Amino acid sequence: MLYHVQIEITLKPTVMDAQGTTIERALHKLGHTSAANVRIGKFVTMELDAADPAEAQAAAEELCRELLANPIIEQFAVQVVDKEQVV
Amino acid sequence: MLYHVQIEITLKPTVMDAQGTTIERALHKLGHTSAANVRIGKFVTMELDAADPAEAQAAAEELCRELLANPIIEQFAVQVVDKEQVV
Amino acid sequence: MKFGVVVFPGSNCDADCHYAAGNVTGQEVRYVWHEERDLSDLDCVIVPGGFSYGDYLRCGAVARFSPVMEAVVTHAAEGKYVVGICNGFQVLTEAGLLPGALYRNDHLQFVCQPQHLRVEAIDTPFTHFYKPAQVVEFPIAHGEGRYYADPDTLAALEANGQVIFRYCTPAGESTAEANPNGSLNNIAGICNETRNVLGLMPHPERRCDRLVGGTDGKKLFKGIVESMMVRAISMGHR
Amino acid sequence: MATQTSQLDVARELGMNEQEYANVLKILGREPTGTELAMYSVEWSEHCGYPRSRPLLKLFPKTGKYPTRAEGEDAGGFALTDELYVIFKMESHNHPSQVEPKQGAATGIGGILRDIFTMGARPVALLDSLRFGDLDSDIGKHLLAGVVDGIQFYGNCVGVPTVGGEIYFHPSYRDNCLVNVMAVGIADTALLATSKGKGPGNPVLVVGNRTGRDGIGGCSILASHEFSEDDEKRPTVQIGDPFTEKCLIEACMEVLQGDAIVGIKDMGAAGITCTTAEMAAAGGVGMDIDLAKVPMREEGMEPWEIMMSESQERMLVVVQQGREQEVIDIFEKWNLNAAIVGAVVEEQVLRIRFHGEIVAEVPSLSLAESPIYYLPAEEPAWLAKVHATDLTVPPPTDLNTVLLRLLSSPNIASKRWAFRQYDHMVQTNTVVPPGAGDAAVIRVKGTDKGLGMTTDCNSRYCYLDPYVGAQIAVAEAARNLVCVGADPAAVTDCLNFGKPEKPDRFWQLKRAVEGIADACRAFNVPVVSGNVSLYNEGPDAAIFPTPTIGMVGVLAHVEAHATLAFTAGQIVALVGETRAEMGGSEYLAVEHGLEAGYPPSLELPRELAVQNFVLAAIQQGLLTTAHDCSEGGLAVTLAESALAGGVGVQANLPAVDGRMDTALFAESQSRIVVAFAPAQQAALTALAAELGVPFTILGATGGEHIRLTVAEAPAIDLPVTTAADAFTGAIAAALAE
Ligand SMILES: Nc1ncnc2c1ncn2[C@@H]1O[C@H](COP(=O)(O)OP(=O)(O)O)[C@@H](O)[C@H]1O
Ligand SMILES: [Mg+2]
Repeated sequence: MLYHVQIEITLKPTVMDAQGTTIERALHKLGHTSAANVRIGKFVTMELDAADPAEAQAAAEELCRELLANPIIEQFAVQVVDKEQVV
Repeated sequence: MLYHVQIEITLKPTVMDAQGTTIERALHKLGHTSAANVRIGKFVTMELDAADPAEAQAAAEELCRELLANPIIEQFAVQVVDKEQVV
Repeated sequence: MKFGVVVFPGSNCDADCHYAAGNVTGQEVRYVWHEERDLSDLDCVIVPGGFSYGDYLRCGAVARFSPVMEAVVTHAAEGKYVVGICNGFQVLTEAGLLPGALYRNDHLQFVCQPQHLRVEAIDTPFTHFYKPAQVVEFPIAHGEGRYYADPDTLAALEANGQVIFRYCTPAGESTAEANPNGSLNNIAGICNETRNVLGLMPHPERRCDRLVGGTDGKKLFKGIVESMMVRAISMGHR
Repeated sequence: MATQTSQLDVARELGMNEQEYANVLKILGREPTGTELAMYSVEWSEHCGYPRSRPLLKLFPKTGKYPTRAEGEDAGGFALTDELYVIFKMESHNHPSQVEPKQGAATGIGGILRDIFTMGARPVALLDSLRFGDLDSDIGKHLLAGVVDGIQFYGNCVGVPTVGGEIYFHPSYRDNCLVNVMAVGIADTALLATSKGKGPGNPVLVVGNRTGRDGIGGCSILASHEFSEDDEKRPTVQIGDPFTEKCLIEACMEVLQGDAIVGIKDMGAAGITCTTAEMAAAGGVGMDIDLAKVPMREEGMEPWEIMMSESQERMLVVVQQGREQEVIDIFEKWNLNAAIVGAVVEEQVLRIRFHGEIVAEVPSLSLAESPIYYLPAEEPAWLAKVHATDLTVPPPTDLNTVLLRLLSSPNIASKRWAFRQYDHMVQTNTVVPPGAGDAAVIRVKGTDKGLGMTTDCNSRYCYLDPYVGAQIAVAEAARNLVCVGADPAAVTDCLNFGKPEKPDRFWQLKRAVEGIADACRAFNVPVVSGNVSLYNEGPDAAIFPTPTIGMVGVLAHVEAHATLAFTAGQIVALVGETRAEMGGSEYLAVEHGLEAGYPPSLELPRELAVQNFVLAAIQQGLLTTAHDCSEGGLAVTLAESALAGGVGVQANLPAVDGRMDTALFAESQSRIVVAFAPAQQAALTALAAELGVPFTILGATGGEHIRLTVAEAPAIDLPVTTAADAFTGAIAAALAE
């Protein structure tokens, strides 16, 4: 089965996010003063072949640990969506 | 009300994603040969003050159009989560 | 004595390191293609700057899986020397040869400029020709050179004297203004616990010629050669 | 089957006129297919075929004091030594950058680099000449930030130092920014490659990135039509992949070491169409290509889309029969695609197949030989009024404030904000980095020579008089080279103008080309390459005519070079003379909003004498500090040298017409400020007398103030630090607002 996998990689809360801070400042300047706590990360999507969603989830988490995220500064969250469900 | 907003910004499907292609090739080399269609985008989270979820959604989409996404090559998807629901 | 300069797809300071190491020391230098696995002929491996694999996803993230990196790990475990410069430093942290991580400069811009550094430790095979706390000028050229390590790691680095270069003013003060990228503790370069692996963001190979800016980097390459010779003699005597 | 009228409509949609369509009918003897129409439309467009500007370009001298060769290739150059050949070229990426500044500029860099390494030259330097609307407008900031980001994104990754350039701001570029990028490479003369696709039977390969729908019709449509508010029609922009480009550079350098390659050409506008047509035409052969074999990124691409795609980082390569595998192996080693897509054929026809069907079959020469149009030129009616404008202004009361305003005017202010983001040191050859001299200098490893390089154009002068303005652009470029100790060797140019069908615009183009040609002859330098970008217009008006000049010079001994920085204890002198010429000055524009009158005069013999003097003095080691007078005049020149050295200066300026502002801010040409150790004064004075060059001692360096007098009357007194703040911080501060 082909699964569609979505991975969110974000800086750990303890790591300063200069990009987020800069965007937040820009948003305030544009008048969007209520925007707070802006953080910028990466959004990785891919298709994975797996027997079931659980296997796809495990495989994706493995990829994150191995390559996609750097555990010293980043954390990740994986979501598996059935290929057919994707719009 | 404070809403937690998640924004996924991705390259439009027809736009070349050099990062995605390079990472896909790396994954294959590492033995993860089933990974396909790898694409890399941005993941933005923030808090927005709004009267209701619909207003938060509209505000976030406005931010994307104005600043966060480049409409010429990128597309975005916004999700609003009630602040309390966030883990 | 022989240097090797690793070439990943996307390395772009490989030729500069090759030229500097050879020119300054008169020793043999060869390129090491990233798919090589045998480094037994080399005494010092230089992992050069550039954008290995485009620095896509994260600097150094893909390069560290190249076959050569296994050999570099072995080379380091044998006590031989490894120097990672700029992107090379990033690769070494990704590979776990050096602690911590390097990420986006705090001002979000790539920055290329001459940069003053204080030599924090001279008890390494790389820096023993410098004077204690000597201020040198090596340029920097990076977009993701902000050093980060968790508090425990950072404390250990400082306690062990593993911080080798620190960004500073021309007068040698490590102020916030002298910090070009937001690195913790103004860290510009560190070594591993056994002090035979060095990583630094600034480019010593760009300061080996008066004509192109200065010669502060020469002592680093010369120092390595002397260390290699001493090491070879002591190994031979064993 | 399409009827004749509907095919004609398609042709019109593609930007062809009725006559061109009739020509196609005549050439083919039948109605063209859609793919064929698309092919003719791009190849005959101004962007690819130069049908409107080609007659003018013939005016440029092709030879000069350094030996040249390699006509008809992507880029030209000159012989530096018997073994080394310098290749360089400048190209515009204006319209793509206006739409998407980061990717537009990035792909501009990628394209100009491929023009260099496709000839077997390793790229050693990049320069960028940029023009935007007002810096205090949102669009101006957005475009500047995006373009600089694109240049750093691409240039830094490929490992080629960005060593110079210029940035100007003027409202005429508001809706049409200019992004002109120049690349310089050095080739082993024996290994120079060609783009001729010879040898029937030889396989044809597409190498590099996969082909997608990027910029289909993008470049040609964008480049051949005025901008309109019609956003819907925006074609897909091309995306740059510098990592692939870096691998492509290395693979090409490696493969060109051997002799398996017959010809190679980079894909730019109209990718496969342009390369197959031009390589076949240059080789006097044809090609038989199967598009189904092209590595593709997307499914379901139509043949015409594959033919037109402007996907970046691709090359077309003709390989000696039997040697294809070794070539493929090298590209694959660098993780690049390399696919055999067809072969060279004897018959001079370009035959394009797709899944067994022939989708195009046209005589190969017919595509490469675009029609020629001789367009009417007419001096614009408004020019007489501009010339007649009264330039009398009240004398300024506070000259310190005027100087500070000029130093922080974005056109004069330091461009460090930009070049700090560019790796200008990689390759460890940069002897004079950006900001340190009037031109950049790189050394050539393995020799004791160096290369100086610069880009220049004051488009306000060109607006006031395109002939004189273009001559000044050439003279200033040469002067900038001389100021670092380089002997001007050859020129590349980028002609940025408005819609050529409008006679006033075409007149500007014509006069500028004549000016460049005449000036180049006077300096004995050839134009070895260049690029034309027309249709640079906003909804209201055309841009200021902008014939950007890129020039490369030779330092026989790179040790003998100069920078613009004063050091303490030097004597300061002016080479040349100030005249009462205020027209076109930055002073009048900034202080009085006046852009009128005539540009400063240029007398080529006088200019040459000044340049010869300074060059000889630097070569003889008499001088290590020189800075040419340009925007802002003598006062700004002196201040810039003081700021670069972090040292003060006291100078007394000669009176001109009794007005202090003239003496301080006039932009008379053929002037260079020099500074030297007192011990050299006698030798320099003698040399100046021998060459008949005006040489006036102005004062000395030292202290912490910039103190200028005019005919001994106090004019300016500013702390160096105050001037530095105005000069250095202006651009970053404007962007942060
Ligand atoms: N876009 C740019 N990219 C790189 N360097 C630049 C750029 N713009 C200006 N520079 C550098 O800044 C310095 C000053 O430029 P400019 O003001 O045009 O000098 P000048 O008026 O003497 O020709 C030069 O060294 C030039 O190469
Ligand atoms: Mg200039």
